[in-house]
Amino acid sequence: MQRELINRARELLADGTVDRVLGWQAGQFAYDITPAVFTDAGELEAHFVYNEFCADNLSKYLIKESEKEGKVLAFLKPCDTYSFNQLVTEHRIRREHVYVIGVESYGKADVEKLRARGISGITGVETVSGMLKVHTMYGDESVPLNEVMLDRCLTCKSKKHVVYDELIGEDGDVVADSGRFDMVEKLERMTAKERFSFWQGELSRCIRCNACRNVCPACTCENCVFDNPGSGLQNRAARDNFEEKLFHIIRAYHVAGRCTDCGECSRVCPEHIPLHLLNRKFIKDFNELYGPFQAGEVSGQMSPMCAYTETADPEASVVRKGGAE
Amino acid sequence: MSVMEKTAAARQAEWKPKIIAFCCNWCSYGGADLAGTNRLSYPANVKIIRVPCSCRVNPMFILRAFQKGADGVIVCGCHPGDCHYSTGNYHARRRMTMLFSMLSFLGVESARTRVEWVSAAEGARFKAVMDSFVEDITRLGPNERLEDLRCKEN
Amino acid sequence: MLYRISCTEMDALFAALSETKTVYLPADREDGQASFVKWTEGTALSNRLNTVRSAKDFFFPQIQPLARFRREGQKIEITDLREESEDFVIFGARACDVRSFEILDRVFLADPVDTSYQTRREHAAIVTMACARPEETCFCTAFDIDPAKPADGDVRAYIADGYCYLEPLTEKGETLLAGAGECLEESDGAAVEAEAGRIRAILEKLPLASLKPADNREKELDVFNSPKWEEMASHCLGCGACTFVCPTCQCFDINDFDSGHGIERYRCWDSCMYHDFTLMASGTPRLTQKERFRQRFMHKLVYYPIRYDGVFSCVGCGRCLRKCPINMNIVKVMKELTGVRPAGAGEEA
Amino acid sequence: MQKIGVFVCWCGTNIASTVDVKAVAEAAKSVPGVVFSTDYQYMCSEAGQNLIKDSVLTYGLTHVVVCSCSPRMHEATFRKAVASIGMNPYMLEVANIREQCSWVHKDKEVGTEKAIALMKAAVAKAMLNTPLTAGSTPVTKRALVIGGGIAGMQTALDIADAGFQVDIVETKPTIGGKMAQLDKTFPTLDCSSCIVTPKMVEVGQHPNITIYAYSEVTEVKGFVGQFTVTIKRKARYVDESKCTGCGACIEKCPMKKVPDEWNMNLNNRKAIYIPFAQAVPKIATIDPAYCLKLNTGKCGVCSKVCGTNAINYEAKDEYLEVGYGAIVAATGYEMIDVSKYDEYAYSNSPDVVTALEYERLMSAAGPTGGHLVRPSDGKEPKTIVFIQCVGSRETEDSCHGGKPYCSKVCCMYTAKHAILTKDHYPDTDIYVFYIDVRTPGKLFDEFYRRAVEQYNVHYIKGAVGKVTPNAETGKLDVQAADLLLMEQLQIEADMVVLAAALEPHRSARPLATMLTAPMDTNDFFTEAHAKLRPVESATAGIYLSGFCQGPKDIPETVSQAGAAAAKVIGLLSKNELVGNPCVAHSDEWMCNGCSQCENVCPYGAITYEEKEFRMPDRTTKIRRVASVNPAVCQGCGACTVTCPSGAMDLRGFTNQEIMAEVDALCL
Repeated sequence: MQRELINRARELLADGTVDRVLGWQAGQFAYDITPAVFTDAGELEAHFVYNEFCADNLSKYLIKESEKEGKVLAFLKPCDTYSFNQLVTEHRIRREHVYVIGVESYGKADVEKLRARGISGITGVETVSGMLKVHTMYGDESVPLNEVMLDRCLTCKSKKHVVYDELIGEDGDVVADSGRFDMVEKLERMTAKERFSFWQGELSRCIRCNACRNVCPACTCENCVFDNPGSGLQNRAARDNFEEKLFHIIRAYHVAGRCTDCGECSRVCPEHIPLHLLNRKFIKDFNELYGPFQAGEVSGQMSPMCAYTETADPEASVVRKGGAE
Repeated sequence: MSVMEKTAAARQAEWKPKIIAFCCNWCSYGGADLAGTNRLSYPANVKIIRVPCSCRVNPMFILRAFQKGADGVIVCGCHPGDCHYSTGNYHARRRMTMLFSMLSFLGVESARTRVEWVSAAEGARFKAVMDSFVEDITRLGPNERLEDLRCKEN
Repeated sequence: MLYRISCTEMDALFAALSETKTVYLPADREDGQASFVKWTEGTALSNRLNTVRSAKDFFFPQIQPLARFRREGQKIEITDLREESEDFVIFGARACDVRSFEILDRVFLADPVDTSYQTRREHAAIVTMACARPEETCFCTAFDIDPAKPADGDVRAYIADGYCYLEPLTEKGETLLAGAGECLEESDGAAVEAEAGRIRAILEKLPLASLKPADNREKELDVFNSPKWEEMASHCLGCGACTFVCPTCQCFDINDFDSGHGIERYRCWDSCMYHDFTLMASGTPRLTQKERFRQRFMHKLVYYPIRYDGVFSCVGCGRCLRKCPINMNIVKVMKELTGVRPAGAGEEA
Repeated sequence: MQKIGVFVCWCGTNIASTVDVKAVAEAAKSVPGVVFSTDYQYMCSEAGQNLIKDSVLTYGLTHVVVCSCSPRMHEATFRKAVASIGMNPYMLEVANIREQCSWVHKDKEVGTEKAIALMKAAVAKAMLNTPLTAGSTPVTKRALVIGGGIAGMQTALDIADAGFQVDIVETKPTIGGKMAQLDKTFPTLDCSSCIVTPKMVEVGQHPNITIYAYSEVTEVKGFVGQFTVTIKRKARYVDESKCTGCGACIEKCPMKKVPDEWNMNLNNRKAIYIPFAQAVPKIATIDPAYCLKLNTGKCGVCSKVCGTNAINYEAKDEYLEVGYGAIVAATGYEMIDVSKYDEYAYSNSPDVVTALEYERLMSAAGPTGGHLVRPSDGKEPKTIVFIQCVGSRETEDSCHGGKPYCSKVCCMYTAKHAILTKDHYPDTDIYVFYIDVRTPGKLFDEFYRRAVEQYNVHYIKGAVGKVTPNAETGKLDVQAADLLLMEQLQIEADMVVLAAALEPHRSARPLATMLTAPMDTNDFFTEAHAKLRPVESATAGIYLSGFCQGPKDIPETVSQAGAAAAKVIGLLSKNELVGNPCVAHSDEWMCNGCSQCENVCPYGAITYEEKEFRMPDRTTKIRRVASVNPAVCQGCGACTVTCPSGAMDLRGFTNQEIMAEVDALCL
């Protein structure tokens, strides 16, 4: 796969279709991949990588990249294409400045899950027929890839590329039974008190590093309300547990209807807070209350947060029909 | 004892729910006025904030109210179809539904938040709504799950 | 003097220490990571190499209230919220984290002394745990830290052969262990020496074992003007994950919070990676992420050494290597600045 | 630095009996920012207003907070007062301590405590108030009236008489509307044509009125004072400037079998036609659905006989763009489709007719020349059954999904039909089945009683269950119930007349969308205020005339038409409009161009522009940013909440102001 991507990128650079290539660059170990822009074949050959750790959603970088002159080639995984469409909808990406190559992805590995299993001193990783062979300073370990995949990949909503100029590898389908709302449902079934203590436990770990916000392709404000002294919400760190909740509620609310459920927020959280559950709650509510909606499925869609129906929308009291207090 | 001292003393006495009601200028605020004109009494701990339309109510305002110690927040607007701006309350309905659902998801008691449609003609309804909301909140007790402890007077 | 206690009896040790002091130790969490918690009966010492957040929190917490202002009519009443710390023990910090305290000390204990930091430092006893299982992200040896035989802290500790070995390094350490009473037994150093030897052998094989920071004190401007910053910073998201997990990052902001009943002034961590870190009325002088990114690493690798005799403001704990959302980190920067490009790229996966 | 003055009103005893006003004024003194506070018996009185004004001048107040009755009552009064001494009126806030405090709380302690809280909230908001100035926009001195019925004509005439240019857009080839189709009018029984056709002529000849007949509005842009309307002039295939209306073409047209909608399709007309003799403009129109030339390419007779060469088969729809200051909707009504009421056999028998068809059958200009005969066999009917409320006043569970409202005119026109029928054919038996007979109106009940008492019309409170055409007798078997006598009735009728519900014209809904004017669920335009602004739409610059706002008869329509005209004249006589300063505005530096606000704006007040910005690093950058047209924005605030960065804010109700109120009230 990596070879194919490099070859195609070299061709497109050579024939002038694109001027730059946005992809992933290898790091010092197998897993520490960094997004990068490549401008010539030499750089591609030396540093371009596509492996089971290329998790970064590159679409957000296209905001800046597509502002520049010329055309940029972007490799997008199925989930990334949803974010891309959504950003085009929001006029944040100049579509005509991007050449999208959809790349196949069967799920990315989570190095944190390897570590949680006690695998440490990782020096190299290979994938052999669904098994992740991990070389460590303390010996080799073999783990089935699907046991250490990123949570978001385990509940993948779609393996389909919703936008591309060309595809490398197979295009998949929307996953009907992704089970991505299972955890949300589990929480919904709890009492309010249980939910409260669940979230209190999770959110109290938040260090307000803003990684979730800054990685989020839906968080593209010129100046976030949490950085703006005039907003009344500016805050550097949570002094009280109210502020932890405030930040995450408002953030989820602001991206509601625009969040494509790409899962980057949870992936990058240093404290492993399952932030995607907040976004998924909104997505689930939209689906149930206002009809199925998938942000980024098509560019130009109107967010259900901006829409309404006169008679079909339930009253807000519908919320009270949920679980016990 | 001066009224000032008395009111301070009354504040100390025992917990009384603090309710913030956002009322749209055209219907619900008028409904509240009508409740007044008709001398329909409702609990004094309901404090009204006038907004042009229920769609002006930002989730930020509601969270802010809870942060600052409100025990319940109610948003009142024109009945669906009657919005002065024609569509404001439809937007408000969705926005508040989503916000309240999220608050409930985080474990905040869902009865602490409400949306009610009260027309400028419904003074009696305004009173009834406020009575029932205050009753709900009184039953729930002080808001502890969504408050900022720094804002408690100590 | 060297003491030991069976690993199965650790609770007795913590209970004894807790009689006079609060004991904090790294404990495992459900998500497979560890963090410092206050010991209560049954809290087990984690085997994880490191906690998510560093131990600097004990002295330089993320949020610290400073003062409260109350206004009554025309009068303003000001209350100092800083308090004298109580005695506490940090049990099981790693050598890298403990070395970071020295780096923070140079800043916070220099004139004018940060009194809240100072009182916490004075009341803390630190038990430094040797690293039984260093990881690929470790590069403390680059900064002359010896995780096989930690030199910093009040007590140095090892876990080996089912025992926890404790060796006081300071008077405070001796007093601390003396307070542990009956549960400790004296021991010879054989097991400890063997363990240190075993660890050293591992350290030599670490992928970053050969990493050495370049002394660029003489080349401040050259490094500052290096064209490499542009590329290195080009994909930085501008979040503060690296800063907040870093044991040596020390920047803070002071804010006021109006509770309605009064105003609380507090300080909290800030990050030079944030776009508004240097925001002033006239705007910010660090216009793009390149300047912010450069600032962070210039500070750690050039400015701090210039100011403090060549000491780097990094302890090689590896947290930023693990936590950066895009895996850009100080090691990659150090390699770039010494002209070494990361290897291992470009092969067929 | 803010210097706030707080003025606490007693409102006689209205406030003072439940609120310790002195304590409120005293409490204000310790609120940061307040430099002066006092109380007075009637703050709204001249003396009270002077007290405010004097204090502003004496103490150099920058902001004023009045604790009094509802701002809905006297905010304008107090704002005017401070404006008179040069203070920006938006520096004033009102704390509602009467309707929302003293009148709803009985305990003085409680009332006082709450009044103090409300005062503090108002101070907190006032503290952040900034001077607001309304922008102004020029007014295009031309009005558009959509619909050329009696409502539209009257509105147009009144506006034109005041000296302003008016255009009428009418979808039909002629103006005149439904009234021109009526035979007589109740309760005076004067001839409808006789009174409406002179009006049509007056409109046609008025120097200030332009009629765009056979035309439609297809697009409306702009806002009050500055509308730009696209008018589609449907191809008549007859050059309006050449046609003299001589009728030669009609005479020679071979296509004779075109249902004549003017006569409710009771007879036929030609493919080229003038709806009726008095049509204005009197110009022939080719019906493209039936014209042989247009459909088959053969014929062309009309072109040959036309003396002025007015026929043009190549004509195309034309589009005009015209600027207007005001738009009046006068789209009128139509009858509901009664064919879904199977029980009345409308689709099965030509002798079951709607009231409007009956009107044409009675009319001297109608298909029968005014001779009342059964459409089926041309015989005079001897027994006629009138059924009231067909599709009106239906309840939610009714199976036909008719209208919940009363169509208002049916009771009276049915009495008219009965009287006229009896007048001409005294031996006719007439039955009227009604739910209620509603006759409020000048001389209305007298008229109805004449039908019952003088003309012996059988009014039966009851319902018709079924109308069955009887093939043998050629009559209609009407099965009905008399609800007063509680008995079943069988009537053998010659004709059945259905008083079908009237509904807003089908063109009203798409028009409302174009105008961004609110409508109710029945497709009636919603008035800006049900009592006080009945002829204005909530959308500024849009006015309502006639049935499109709600069911009404001719005199009511004419009165409303005049009222709408008066409002339009008031608008057009201004050279510029001063807007509402409490409008949304976008901070262009914070806007990221996502367009969400544009999606929720009900007025289309937000547009996006690509603008060049000089960035802090001294480069220039083209950014897409939102811009609010303050003349169009009505200040609802929908956009402010949809904007995640808070780039969009609402003047007069800013995020900060509202949060300051929240903070103060939560203390």
